Amino acid sequence: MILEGLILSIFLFGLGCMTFLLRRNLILMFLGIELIINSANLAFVVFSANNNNYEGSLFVLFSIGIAAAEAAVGLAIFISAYRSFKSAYIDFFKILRF
Amino acid sequence: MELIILLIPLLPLFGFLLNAFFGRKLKKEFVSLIGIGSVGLSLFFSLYLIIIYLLNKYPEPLNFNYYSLLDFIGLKIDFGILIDPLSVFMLFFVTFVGFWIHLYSIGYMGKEEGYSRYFAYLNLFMFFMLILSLANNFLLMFVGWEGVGLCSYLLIGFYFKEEWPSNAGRKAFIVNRIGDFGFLLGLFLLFSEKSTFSFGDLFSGGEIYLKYATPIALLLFMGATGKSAQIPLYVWLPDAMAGPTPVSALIHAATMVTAGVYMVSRANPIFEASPTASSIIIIICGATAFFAATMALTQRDIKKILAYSTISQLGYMFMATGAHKYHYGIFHVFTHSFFKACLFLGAGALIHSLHTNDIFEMGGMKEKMKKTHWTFLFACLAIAGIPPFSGFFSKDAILSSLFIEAQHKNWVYIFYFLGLLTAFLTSFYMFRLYYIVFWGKPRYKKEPHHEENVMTIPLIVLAIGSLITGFLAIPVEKINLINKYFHPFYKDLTESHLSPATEIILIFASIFVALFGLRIAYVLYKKDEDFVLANNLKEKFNSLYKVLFNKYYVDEFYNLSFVKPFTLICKISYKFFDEIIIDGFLIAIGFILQMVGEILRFFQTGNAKTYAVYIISGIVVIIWLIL
Amino acid sequence: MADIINVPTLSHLIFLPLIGAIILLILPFKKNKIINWFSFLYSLVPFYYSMIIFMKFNPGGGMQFQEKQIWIKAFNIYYNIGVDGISILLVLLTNFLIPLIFLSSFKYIQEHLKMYYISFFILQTGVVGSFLALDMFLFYVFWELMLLPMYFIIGVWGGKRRIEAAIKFLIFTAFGSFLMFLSILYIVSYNYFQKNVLDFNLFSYYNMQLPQLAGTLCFFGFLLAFAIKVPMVPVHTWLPDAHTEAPAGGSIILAGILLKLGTYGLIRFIVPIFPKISYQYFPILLILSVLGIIYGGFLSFAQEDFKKLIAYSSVSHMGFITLGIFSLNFYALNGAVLQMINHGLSTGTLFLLVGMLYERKHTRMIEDFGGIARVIPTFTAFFIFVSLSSIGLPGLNGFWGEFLVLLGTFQEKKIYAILGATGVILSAAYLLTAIKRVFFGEVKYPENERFSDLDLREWILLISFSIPIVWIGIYPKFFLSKISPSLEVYLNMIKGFLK
Amino acid sequence: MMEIEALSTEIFLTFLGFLIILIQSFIPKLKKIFVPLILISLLFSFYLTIEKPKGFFFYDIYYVNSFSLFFQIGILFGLFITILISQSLLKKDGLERGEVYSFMLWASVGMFLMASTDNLILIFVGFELLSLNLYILTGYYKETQVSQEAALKYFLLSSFASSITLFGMAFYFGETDSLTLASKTPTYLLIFSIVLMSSGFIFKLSLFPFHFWAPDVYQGSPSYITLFLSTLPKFATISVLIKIFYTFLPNLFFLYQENSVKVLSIIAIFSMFIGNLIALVQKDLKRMLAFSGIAHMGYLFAGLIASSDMATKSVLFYGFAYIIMTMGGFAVLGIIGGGENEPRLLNDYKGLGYVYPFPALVLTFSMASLAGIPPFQGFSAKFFLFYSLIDAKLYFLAIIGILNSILSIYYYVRVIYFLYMKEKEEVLPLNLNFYSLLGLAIIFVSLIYFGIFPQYIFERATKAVEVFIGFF
Amino acid sequence: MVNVMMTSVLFYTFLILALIFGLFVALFRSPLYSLLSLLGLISSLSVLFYFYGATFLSFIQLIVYAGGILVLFLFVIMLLRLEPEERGGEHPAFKVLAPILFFAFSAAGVGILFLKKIEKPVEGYNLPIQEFAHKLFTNYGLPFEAITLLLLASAVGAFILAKRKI
Repeated sequence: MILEGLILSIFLFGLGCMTFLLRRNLILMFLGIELIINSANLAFVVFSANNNNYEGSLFVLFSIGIAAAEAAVGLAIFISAYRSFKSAYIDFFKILRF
Repeated sequence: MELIILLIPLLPLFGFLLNAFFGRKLKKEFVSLIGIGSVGLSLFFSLYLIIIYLLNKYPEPLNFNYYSLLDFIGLKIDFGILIDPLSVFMLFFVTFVGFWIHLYSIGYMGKEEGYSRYFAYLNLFMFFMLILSLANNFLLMFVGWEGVGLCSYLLIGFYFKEEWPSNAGRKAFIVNRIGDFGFLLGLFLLFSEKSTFSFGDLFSGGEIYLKYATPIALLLFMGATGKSAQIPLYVWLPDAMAGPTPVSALIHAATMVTAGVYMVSRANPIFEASPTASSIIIIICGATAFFAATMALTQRDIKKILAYSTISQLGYMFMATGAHKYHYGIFHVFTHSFFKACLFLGAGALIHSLHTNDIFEMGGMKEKMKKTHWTFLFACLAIAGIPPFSGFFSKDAILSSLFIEAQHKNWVYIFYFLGLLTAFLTSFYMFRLYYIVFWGKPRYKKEPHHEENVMTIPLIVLAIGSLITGFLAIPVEKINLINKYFHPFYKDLTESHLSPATEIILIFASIFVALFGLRIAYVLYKKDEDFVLANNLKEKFNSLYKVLFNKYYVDEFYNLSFVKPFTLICKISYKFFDEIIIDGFLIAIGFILQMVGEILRFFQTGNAKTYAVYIISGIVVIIWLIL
Repeated sequence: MADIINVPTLSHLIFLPLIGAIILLILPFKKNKIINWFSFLYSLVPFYYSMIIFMKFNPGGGMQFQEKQIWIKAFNIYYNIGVDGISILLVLLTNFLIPLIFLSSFKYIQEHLKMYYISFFILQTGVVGSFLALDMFLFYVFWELMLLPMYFIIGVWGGKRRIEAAIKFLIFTAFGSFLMFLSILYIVSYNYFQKNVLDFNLFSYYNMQLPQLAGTLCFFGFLLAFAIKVPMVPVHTWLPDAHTEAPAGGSIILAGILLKLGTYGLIRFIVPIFPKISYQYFPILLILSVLGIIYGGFLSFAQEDFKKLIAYSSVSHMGFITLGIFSLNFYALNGAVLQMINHGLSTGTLFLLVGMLYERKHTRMIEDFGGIARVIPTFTAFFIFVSLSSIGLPGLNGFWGEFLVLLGTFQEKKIYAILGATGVILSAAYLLTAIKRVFFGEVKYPENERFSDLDLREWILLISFSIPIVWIGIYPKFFLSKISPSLEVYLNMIKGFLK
Repeated sequence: MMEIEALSTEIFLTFLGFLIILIQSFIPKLKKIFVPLILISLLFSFYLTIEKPKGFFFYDIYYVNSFSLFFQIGILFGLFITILISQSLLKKDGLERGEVYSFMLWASVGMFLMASTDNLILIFVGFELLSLNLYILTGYYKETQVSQEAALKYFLLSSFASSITLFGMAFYFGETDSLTLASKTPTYLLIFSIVLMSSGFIFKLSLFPFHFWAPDVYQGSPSYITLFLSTLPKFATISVLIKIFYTFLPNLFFLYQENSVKVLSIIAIFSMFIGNLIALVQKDLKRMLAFSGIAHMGYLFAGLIASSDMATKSVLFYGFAYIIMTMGGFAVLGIIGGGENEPRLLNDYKGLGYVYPFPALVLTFSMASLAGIPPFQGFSAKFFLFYSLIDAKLYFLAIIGILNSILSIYYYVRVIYFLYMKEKEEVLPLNLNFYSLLGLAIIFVSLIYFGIFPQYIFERATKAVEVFIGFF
Repeated sequence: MVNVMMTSVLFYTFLILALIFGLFVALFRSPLYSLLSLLGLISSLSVLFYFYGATFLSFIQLIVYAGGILVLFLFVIMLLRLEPEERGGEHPAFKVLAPILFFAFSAAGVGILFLKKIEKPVEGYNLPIQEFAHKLFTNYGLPFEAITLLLLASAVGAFILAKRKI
């Protein structure tokens, strides 16, 4: 049960990365990040159960809070960027290069 | 005494300084006064010194150390003066001839630009020449040695407005430097054996034991070949005639070029220690004497003829030293300085009045320049070796010493006969010159100037000198003053081993060749006023004539084999090694780095997703690597 | 306090120029004339002080006027300075050249005057500091302190290709010195492992016992730094560019002083710190020195640019110095140290003279002159005089250095001396050729007829340079007696190490 | 009460931020007092920080010791300069609003927390507090697309990296059953977790292969943000990395020495080379400085790998020096130049050394210092660092580092020659006022002073590292 | 026994569901679908949390994540009226790289996991909510305060960022 949870968490992490790489839409990329955060949360919880130590779960609380804050700021940045680029696709954000 | 001796070289130096710094603002009279006065004073002092020295009946050499140039453990070099028979002898004729040539210069240079510069250089030359003669160690001698080279450079290039004098000066300096290179190495080798440069320490014992005697002697001789224009470094001297004629007389005939002979005589124990070196000297200088004489046969430039004759005569001098008769070498230096100076000054007078160097543009000067003619004739007779002129005695002494040498080195006979042949040639080309210039029809274009007294007085003095100086060495044992004079100095070397009969035969042989040369010249150039016979000969032996006229193409050969390759190597090392290989290598490195930078830049695609790829793959790789 | 004012200490020599730079920076001088004169007069003060130190210097006294003060405690780094026979003349030369350089710049430099003098003052601090430092860290700091000012001098007031030249100079020098930095760090840390003391005192590292490979690498690290500065073939290519493009003052200081730092470093650092390793490599180094002499001569001969010619002649002359150092002979070493001064004087003056030519006609190409001896005879006379000193005419300074070097080398390794002596011929060849082409012959260009001969300022400059040239030429003992006791001690020390 | 005292600076700064926002919202006319107010407060917080009682607080998750104080003082120092410099730049763009200062202050609070705890939660929260404020700061300037793009990239990548860190922390927790950084017997999972955990921090340090954001973001953000972004976060992150490495590297060395050192060295070496080589071909100064920053972090990371006492001291010193040098560079780039929407091209700085002597001088000195030329601080820093590398027998890294330093000289010096050795074409405007002048002066003085007398800071660093001696 | 069976069946069901939703998040082109998959994922995770005994967290997960954050996302998607990504609009390299990296990472992670000796799971572990809360407000009071600051900053920041003109 522990192992399965951990494997899931690793897979989710991988999927999060994959989302980040596969999708061009900014929001979807950000969803990938959320996926990673969730995988971390899962890992925390699993380990918490495994180690019989609730500190891990405590971290989850913090991480959810942080994710919320990040989402707020991030989405604000997206909106602002969308306004100036008129596009939500990451491959348009290529002025700064080389 | 110490001070007086010091004053002898220093006075010309003061003269130089005054003329160099203030000369341009002074009147010509003052310049001449300074130039001649300083040399005159030093002549006066040296006469004083000589008289005292002679009156003292050859005391021990006097050695004065004024101050130390270098003072290390095992290496002490003093600014010191050595007074011994040899240096006194040199001192005398250097100051004497020098003085008269200074005087002559007033007339000769009177209208030239850079009058004060000329006298400054000349005084500087006197200073260095005196240092060279009086130095009590090799290094100080070397100072003088290089110093006279410098002055020669400056004076050859005196007419710097034209290309070739400055080229000639440069050539002289560089060729001399090549000789000095050998000289310096010889000194180093000597030092590494004896740990001293002082003549006193080295030569006072008379004999010297050296492990590397032959290399040392040869290296020193290399220096001498440079300075005294022997094969293979003689090439500068003909070119050096680009300088004003008095300069040629003083430096390139009378004094500086004989410095090599002086040095060899001075360092005689070293040459004594190496028979091989002596033999080599005879060979080289015999060859020089002969070839220079042949080259003089066909020249048209009066000064060139005299220059080749100088080289040839220098060969004689060296042959004497090679035959261990150093005093005869020095004696020939002495007599030669008079008659060659006289010849040059005479030539100078001709050039001065005719503004040409080509003997075929002169002719018939006998009437126009009587004093010059007579003095020139005297000097010609002297150089041709016709008794009782001085050249006869000195040359005969040399030839007989060669003959003596030949008695235990049989091959030297060749050089004895070569010497005789050279004497014949000398006589021939000198009288060729004489007849062409002074007899026959006038071929000059412009009317010659009149003779000036300032110029004729030195001529007369020197002519008298070339007449009488020979009597110092009458080839009779008892009244041979030179032998006597140098006896304490060269000790056992002065003795003759020839029977009187042989000596007389030798004397007649040399008189005969001299007269024979004179006769042929007479036939070719005096009797036949249009030189028909001479021209016929020229046509007949055209190829030989050309070779001789072009001096065996030695200059061309040197140019092709040394100068051109050298320039090419320089160009290659700059254009190829420095600019392409070394700099190119660095540029290539810089370029490669830049290229790498440019390539790496393209990983910076600007797409955030690419960056994420890098990040994730980085993490994966790190994990895989660490575990 | 009275002591500080009355007695010039070595710190005065080091920091007075720096203070001068700060004064210049702060004071609101605007007029060029005031800045010129202020800098010139101010620079006489260190010169005066260094003369006093020179007079008080006791030749037999070893390291003198030492000052030692803790600087960075954590690394046991000291502000440790002192002077001995090896450095005293170089310090004097530096302080002698700076005022003259300033004087020479009065006309030459018209822009950014303040910065110019500030650069020179900082440079002076760096140079004098490097000569005096006895602590490796301190030495390195001073050594690198010279980098930027020199870069500025070349880059701001230089010729057309000044920037490339400046960059090249900087990269080369920095390359060497950074590697030296690494080597210093390595030997310090090695020492720390051995003795458990952090120590940057130079003398503790004399005869350093290092493992073979590391020792060799460190040796090359040091060597490269100094060899680039000297410069030895084949790392010399920065020099012609830097020399050519630098303003006259820059060339003078570069030739006169900065190159000497390289040879000074060879004497002070490489040979004593790595006696055995350097002994192994002496043959190579000697070959490189000889190569420098000959190759430098070749290169000089091939030049069309007057300044470049003199620059390459520096390569050749510096070859003599390194030859003297690496032949490890008493005379040669004396000659090398003397030759450092000689080269500084004669080549410095040559650059000054070329600078004066440049002031008259803004070109450096030999082709653009020709026959100007008639127009400017005094100038020509001085030029020939100084060239002769550079050629090594006996009776002028250059001779004694070359002579002693060759003499000493000959005692040790004959072949190198023989090869090295060819440099004597070469130098005559290229300099006289250049002189001939520039000064003699017809006046090629009519505009050259308008050249003016020396003015008072130039007279003063040239006379000031000529005095030591002649002085050393006719009385070298005066200077040699100051340096030879130290060198004797030094040489005995090295020979002791090699036993 | 002690705990409040221990946290006094953080609290003070937090409330200062509030205050400023409040003033900005309600009495916008008082804008002018922001900078003096903050400066005085910062001076006061210097005092507060120094006076902090030492020890462990808040159930031992927050400590005040010489290590954390070193960072806190350093951060305050950097903040002080940042605020001095940024005022005139903000004003020029008409963006001078209190929030900017507030975010800077709050970001500093985050950094303070990161520096003074071993607890992963607090580290992460501090880290996020920092990052979040940085996101806001980078997005603050909305005039140009570039700055928006920079903010977006920064946000995306940084939050991506920090989520990886979070994931690593989870595994760390799972393996060690604790949320405190402490020496543990290494297992594969632990290493796995440490790699993941460090990656977020390494990302902040912009080390290879996490460096790609840095040039884009530095170039796109306005100078005053770059100034802040490129220095202080890195400095604070160093503290975390030191803790991580100090805790684990010795053990890792013990077990997997070859591999881990190799891998970390690869990171360091690649960072140096990539930073320097690309900087070599940059035309935009800000971008060039960004790449040079990557290279510098490479050197610094080499010091971290050595993880000896000496090396850590040197790293601390280097970090501090890096703040000053880089700030010098970016400050001048902000001060000389048009609006923030214009690029800082090397070509535009032609001949400006004579037009604006003092700022140009500061730029020159900063470049020289970055290049590691004495007597500037960068040199002392490099000296300490390379000495410690050799001391730790990491010769290869030291040699590579030196070679890179040589390489880097070229492009640093290029800036100098553009400033002084080219003819000026057009003159960029200057945005210098009293505050920025003061800021430049501080940079100027500290570049030289700490270069010649590094003793003081080095002693502080020594004391800071002494905290860790027990850890071995 | 049945209960245990039930739990494990449920557990595995949600496990697989989570994985599938995760995959969906990655693969859906439409933002909306993707977001809804994330919602599904988060819900399944919350169930899983429950199984791991973190009841409190499972609720928090639902409320805050699903109810707060995702709604925010939804709001933005709606606001910007984001269309589904068109096909082929991007570099194919990513399509190749992404799965490779995914597998490489997962393989490494899972491999490492198998190396770890997993102790027997604690049966019926329950988050001791009281202690949890106590610890949150004592030991972790400082981070908690910091989070408040963080949220405040994010609020102010989001406000400022989203404004058209400052």
